[in-house]
Amino acid sequence: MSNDKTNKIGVYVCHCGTNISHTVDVAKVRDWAAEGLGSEGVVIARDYKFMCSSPGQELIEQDIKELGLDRVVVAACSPHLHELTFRNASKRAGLNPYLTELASIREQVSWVHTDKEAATEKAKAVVTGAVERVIENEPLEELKVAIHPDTLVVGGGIAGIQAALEIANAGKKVWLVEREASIGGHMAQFDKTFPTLDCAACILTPRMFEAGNHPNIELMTWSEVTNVAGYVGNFSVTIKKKPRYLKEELCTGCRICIEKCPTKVVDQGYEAGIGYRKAIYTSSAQAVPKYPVIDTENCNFFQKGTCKVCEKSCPTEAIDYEQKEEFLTVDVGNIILATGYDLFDARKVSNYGYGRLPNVFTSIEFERMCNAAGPTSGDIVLRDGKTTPKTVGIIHCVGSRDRNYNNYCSNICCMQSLKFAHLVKERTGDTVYDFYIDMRTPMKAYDEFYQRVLEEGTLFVRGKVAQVTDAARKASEEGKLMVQVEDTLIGKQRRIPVDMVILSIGMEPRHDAKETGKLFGIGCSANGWFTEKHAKLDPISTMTEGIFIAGTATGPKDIPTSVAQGSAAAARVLNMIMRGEVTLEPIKASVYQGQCSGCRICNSLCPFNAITFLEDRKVSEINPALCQGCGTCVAACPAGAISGTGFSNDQILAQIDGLLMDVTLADA
Amino acid sequence: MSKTPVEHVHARLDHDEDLSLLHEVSMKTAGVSRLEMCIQCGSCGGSCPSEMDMDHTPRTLFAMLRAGMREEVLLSNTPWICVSCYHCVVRCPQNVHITDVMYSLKSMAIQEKKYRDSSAPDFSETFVEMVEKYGRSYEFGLATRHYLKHSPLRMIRTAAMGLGMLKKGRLNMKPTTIKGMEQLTAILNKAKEMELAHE
Amino acid sequence: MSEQFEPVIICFTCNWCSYRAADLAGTARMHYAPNVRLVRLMCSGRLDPTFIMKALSGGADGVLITGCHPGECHYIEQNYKAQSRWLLLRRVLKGLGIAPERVKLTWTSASEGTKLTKEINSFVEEIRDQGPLAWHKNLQQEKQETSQHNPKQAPVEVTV
Amino acid sequence: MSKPKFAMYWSGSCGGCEIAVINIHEKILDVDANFDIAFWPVAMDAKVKDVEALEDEEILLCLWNGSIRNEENEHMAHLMRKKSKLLVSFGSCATEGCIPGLGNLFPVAELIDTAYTTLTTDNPDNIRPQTVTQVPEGEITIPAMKDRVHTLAQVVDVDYFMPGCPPESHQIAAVIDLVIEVLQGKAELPPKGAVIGAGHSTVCEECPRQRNLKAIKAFRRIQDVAPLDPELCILEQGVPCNGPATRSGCKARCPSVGAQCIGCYGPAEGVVDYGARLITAFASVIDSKDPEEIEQILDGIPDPAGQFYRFNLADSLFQAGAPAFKKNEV
Amino acid sequence: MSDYIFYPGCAMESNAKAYYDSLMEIAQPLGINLQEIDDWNCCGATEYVGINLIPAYSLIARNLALAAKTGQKTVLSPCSACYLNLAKADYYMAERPALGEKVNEALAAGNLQYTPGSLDIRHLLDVLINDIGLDTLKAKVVRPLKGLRVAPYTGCMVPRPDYNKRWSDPEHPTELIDVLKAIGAEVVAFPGGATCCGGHMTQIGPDTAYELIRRLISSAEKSKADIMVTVCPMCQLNVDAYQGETNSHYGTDYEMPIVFFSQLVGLALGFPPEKLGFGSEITSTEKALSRIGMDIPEAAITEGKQRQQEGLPMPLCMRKTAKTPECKRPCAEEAKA
Repeated sequence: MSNDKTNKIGVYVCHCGTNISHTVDVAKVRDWAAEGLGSEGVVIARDYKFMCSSPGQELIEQDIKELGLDRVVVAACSPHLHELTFRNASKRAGLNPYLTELASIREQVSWVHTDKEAATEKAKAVVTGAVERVIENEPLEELKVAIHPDTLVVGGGIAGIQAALEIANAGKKVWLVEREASIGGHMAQFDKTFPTLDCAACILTPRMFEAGNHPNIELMTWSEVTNVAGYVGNFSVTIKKKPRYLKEELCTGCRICIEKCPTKVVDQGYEAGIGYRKAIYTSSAQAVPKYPVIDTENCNFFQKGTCKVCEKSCPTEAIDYEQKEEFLTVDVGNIILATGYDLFDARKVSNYGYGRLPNVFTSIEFERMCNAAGPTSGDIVLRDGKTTPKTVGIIHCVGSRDRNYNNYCSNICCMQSLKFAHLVKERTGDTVYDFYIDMRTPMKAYDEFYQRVLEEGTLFVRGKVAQVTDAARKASEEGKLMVQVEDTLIGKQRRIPVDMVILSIGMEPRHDAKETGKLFGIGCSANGWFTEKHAKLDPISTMTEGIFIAGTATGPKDIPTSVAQGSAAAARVLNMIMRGEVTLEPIKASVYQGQCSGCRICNSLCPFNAITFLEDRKVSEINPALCQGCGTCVAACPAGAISGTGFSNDQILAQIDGLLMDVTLADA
Repeated sequence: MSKTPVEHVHARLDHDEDLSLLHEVSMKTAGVSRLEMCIQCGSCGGSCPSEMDMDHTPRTLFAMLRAGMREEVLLSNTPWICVSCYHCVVRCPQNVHITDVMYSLKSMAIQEKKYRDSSAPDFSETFVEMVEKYGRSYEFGLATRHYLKHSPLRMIRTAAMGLGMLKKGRLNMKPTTIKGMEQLTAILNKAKEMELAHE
Repeated sequence: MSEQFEPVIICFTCNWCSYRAADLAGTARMHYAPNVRLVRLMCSGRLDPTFIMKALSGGADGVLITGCHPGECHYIEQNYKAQSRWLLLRRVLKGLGIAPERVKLTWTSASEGTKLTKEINSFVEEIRDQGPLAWHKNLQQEKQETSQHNPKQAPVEVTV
Repeated sequence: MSKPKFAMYWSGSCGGCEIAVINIHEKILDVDANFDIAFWPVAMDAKVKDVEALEDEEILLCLWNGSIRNEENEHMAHLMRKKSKLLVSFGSCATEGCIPGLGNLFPVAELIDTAYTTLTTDNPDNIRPQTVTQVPEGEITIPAMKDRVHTLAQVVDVDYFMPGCPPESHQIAAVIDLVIEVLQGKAELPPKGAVIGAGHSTVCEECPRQRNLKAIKAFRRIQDVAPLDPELCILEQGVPCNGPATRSGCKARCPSVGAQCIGCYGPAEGVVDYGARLITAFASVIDSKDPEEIEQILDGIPDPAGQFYRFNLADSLFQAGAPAFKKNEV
Repeated sequence: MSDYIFYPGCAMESNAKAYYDSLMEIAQPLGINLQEIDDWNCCGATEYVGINLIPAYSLIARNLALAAKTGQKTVLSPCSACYLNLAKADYYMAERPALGEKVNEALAAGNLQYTPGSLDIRHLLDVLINDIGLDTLKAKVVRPLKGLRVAPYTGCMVPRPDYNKRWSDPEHPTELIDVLKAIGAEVVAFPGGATCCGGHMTQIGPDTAYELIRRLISSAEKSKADIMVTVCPMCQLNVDAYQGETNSHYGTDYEMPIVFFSQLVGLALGFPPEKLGFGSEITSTEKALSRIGMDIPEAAITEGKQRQQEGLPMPLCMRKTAKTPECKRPCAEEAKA
């Protein structure tokens, strides 16, 4: 506790109308500050109806100027509401804004307590704590950092493509990194898109092509980010380029190698496991870039050492079996993560029989089946590859809204299911049953689409399907898939025989989202989705400055929202680039190197990689631009060598002293 | 005169939303019932193997609980038809302890003597009576007494089977009594004094 | 005023979760015991055991530590650091003969004003049951004894 | 011109500090050359009344070693304070209570009971010492134990602190050199309240072992780590080494020879509570988020209070364990 | 030899004597050492919980308290209902502390006490698979049951609700299938393997029960099983003893025998049928047994592999994808086999 009598502290107690004064005796608090805390340096204490009003703020400004106050405490509402207001008032009067403290006697006192006497005593303690703390406050200056004009976009799905194009079209350079062999993401697998039923390829391929050929976009497919160093404005990113076993500069994309390759394997990727590809392949004919890759696990040459058919057939001698992975380090100022989603594994819901009952399909399998370029050339058929179903059942919420699997609504499945119902009707004229719990069609033209599907004669059953089974109970059920469900609108169980079942499976965070989060220094929610800086007001920012986020990486979204987020993230990045420099909050940790023993205990504590160990001088150092100000290292340093501005040991210990002053005075 | 379910709901809603019945059942259920979490999806009613003999699906019953339809719920045969197969429990997306709620409803119905067919409650009570008397179940005693009271005809029908069971040593004529009967009685008597209504 | 013991409790809050939960409790006019005084930190990871010791030795009867739920830390995973420190501190307190229950850790998200209110109220009751810690008073009394020491009383001539 | 006066006094401590002073070898002659030794009971005969007869502040430098355990210690502390210009809290006992300070974990009556009833004590009549005893020759008194051990600075104003159990001889020699230089007008005294004869940082600074990122899955006793890697940080090998939190100045004596630091030099510059630094440091490097697993890992530190406060209890925020206050509880 | 606290349950003394007898035979060679709880009482089946909660749980908990007193940790129960009741009491006493406290208050009247979580409650099938192991079992087989087509009937209360997450799948558990394969039997696809036998409905609502029994038997018939195999006394009783009533109710003439898995394990281990309780069934096993009685081949059993021939490929078996290595559920190939 400092008893530095040279301080001149002003204390201002707000009535907040009657919000504070109806429970707290503000005059008593004021008098305590003036008399009880005079020895601590309080030279003036006032109370006022509304401190945050213009006259209230002017009162403070006037006192700072006339009385030469060097510290200000405002006892009012939560600092989350008006800290900035009063700091600015101090600033206008020429006082460093960080020498002003707010004592929350509304949210923490008058609104939550009823006993007037106890509330007043507590308010006094809170004010004392703030006074003791403010004595230890130090003037702080904001930090400014220059921004590198290049941007890294991670993920080449529709959100990433959109973001990359927006930035590139504004004339700034973008590194677009995609871990698959082609950009396009999940959208490239779809047949039609709801609710307008445009063909996904028709609207996506031009964008893919544009991104692949844009002079400002450096496209890096079959590549992964392996390291991120630096901080906002100055990231240094290491990218691993996996070997395609093919010299891109020689490949013309003629596809002869693919044609000649003798090995056919089930395509678990693009074709969702219901189609085949070769051991040298591109995801599709529209792949961007057009270069194939060799799947070494299935390639005869890599497995058995013979074959080389691709090499022999290549007219430009582009095949290179010796190719190794390469690492590339690039400097960027901002990063956009558009890493997308994984699909729920329907095999987990064993009562729906996926994986056991051949004619149970997932939504993504069905997308490929519907697609004219897909394995069945767009024919809707059973697993035997030829029989057209007569009756199809579509099940919503598979793996979603279910505590046994994912406890959230997957957003797109209702519309996806309706789209399937329409497609089945349109192409086969089948009887279609649609099993739903709640029909969620809130976006533009979505409910109209529901109306259309109703009109087309799809039979809707409200109930979560209990099981899909091939165990017949009577002769009429033989050879059918029985969908057993309570039709909740009549309150009876029904067993509906169908030929084909489509499971509308939900979205999941990428299986490696946690590692990705760690790599970029951003967090995941309990469900595993990346956490936004603010779910409503800043949905495309993360807690790490300079790292933005778009699309389904933060949670299930439809295409329009993903695209909008891609654009929004691009706008934020351009905003940063245009500003040229960024201002950072001065709440930071720093190492006093004379005191640092180099024990390295702090080194593994920082999730933002702000702490580095200087091998030559055997001390640790904190990069202020990377530091987010959490203070964990400050609390951990065994030598007391790390201090944190804004929340220093002295400030907090003094505040504790102040908060307990009534107790210690009584003990004395 | 008893009201129709719809009238009953209206009667309730005219006053205020009364969730006391829901809470009462929840409190009487072993473990944490999570009954208030039901989203009326019907995965219970869809799963139930004996639903065809129930007057209401479990889901409907839960809605009725919410609506405070005490009479109708307690008189429902649903809990008595429940075969404790736990299919609904593992499929419930909200992890409601459905089977245990059924047990609670049975015990409430027995306490308030609200059931349409006394056969099932009698069976349970007789079973428990035997257990309380001997510490072990006593199938022979249970079966004879139950059939005599409720379906003497069926007893004749199943006599041959029963005889077969006896002959094959699968039915003990005499009950087995545990040694610690006194201890068990003390425990059960103490237990009966308590109710799990308030926490 | 009734005779019952009114404990004084220092509650450390995280700027992003529990401090906001306290704001929410206020905005929603939830009521809780006035025995708790809040200290705002940027993160529960900032919590230095010194602060807790300072509070307990400086007049508080209990300390409530609050932070974001596991997996929801605003700074990714610093709340786990607070957890480890708390677990070790409890053992030290035990070694010093101080009931470890006087320091409690609870996770509270920004939306859990109700939970925070509940936790505060139940912790106040728990500390009430523990009784006063009176550490500061004890130190103070000894200090007074030391300084009041009458020099006439003591000196013993040491002669060999 | 007469030489300035020097004193050294020994209160509640083991005497190791006195030996450490003697261990400066021929440097001791410099002391004699530059000072008039006014009072040093270990080294030469002198009476308290001789000290009392001195003018106030007549002694220039007094090295006080030992804790304030009994009323005599306290009385002498006040006396020496009055008579000395510079009072140095010398060694761990005076500065932070040291091993005697661990007595603060128990009520004083229990300490006395233990001392007079242990197996090795031949005390068939179960006698306890009395502060006042009547003997044929008259009344004799012995000083009463205080309820707790205090550090010197808790009782009187102290000018400088010199940590260590005992302070390293090379540091003592350096301090003596400094004082002599000051006397000769060649150097200035450090600011009042400073820690002298030690570094600012912690033992790791002087420790030759290799240090890396730390992720600890188990704490073990040093004898259970076989063989201890001679090059690698001891803490990284799972042994709770107090080095990271303990003031430097000893040239990392223990870790350099394969033993973990036990913390005798006390906290680093500016640290409020030594034990708190170790709690937070050790807890921060535990590689687990699961409370149960963490508890298991912590089981590897069987006596955390003893480990963290072996030397520092009397000077810590708590100053004592709860039992020491028992008499204050109704 | 692994030690277990043994809770047989009432049925083992009466209608499921065959289960008891066969278990007693196979325990020794498989290394299962059973220590019966002294003076155990009935678990209350599915009846007591429907009458009065605290007494019902106190009744169960008396057994837990007695078992905990032995100092051993693992309780083995062969009866599904007993297993579930014991596991459930242990689980709920912890989940709902008020219940735990009250039950302990009642137990105190009998000078007993039980701390939830202090015992592992396990079913015989779980112990056989996870403690003894299929490899040990296979090694002990002297008479593989080749040619015997068995319908694996696990029933409800073992894989569901699975409080302690011990089972492979609540809907299509594989444990019983694996055991039966290990002893050389031919396991038929039996979609009703974990559905209900009707439980106590045979007593209080026979019409409901007949339907459930019919579904089971007709499904077993359809899959051309010689015999059904169960792990539960109630299932055995309902399918076996009430098959006649079911036949007369529907005018069918099913003759589907059902035995306990321990009985078949006993046969495979070389014990004579009479020592394993065969002959005590109401629906005769004679015909089924004759399929292996005459001809005891030595050859090892090989699983037939079926390839996807035509059409669209099936999804990968979960066991073969790295993401979920713990999966134990059956895959398409096995289901088809």
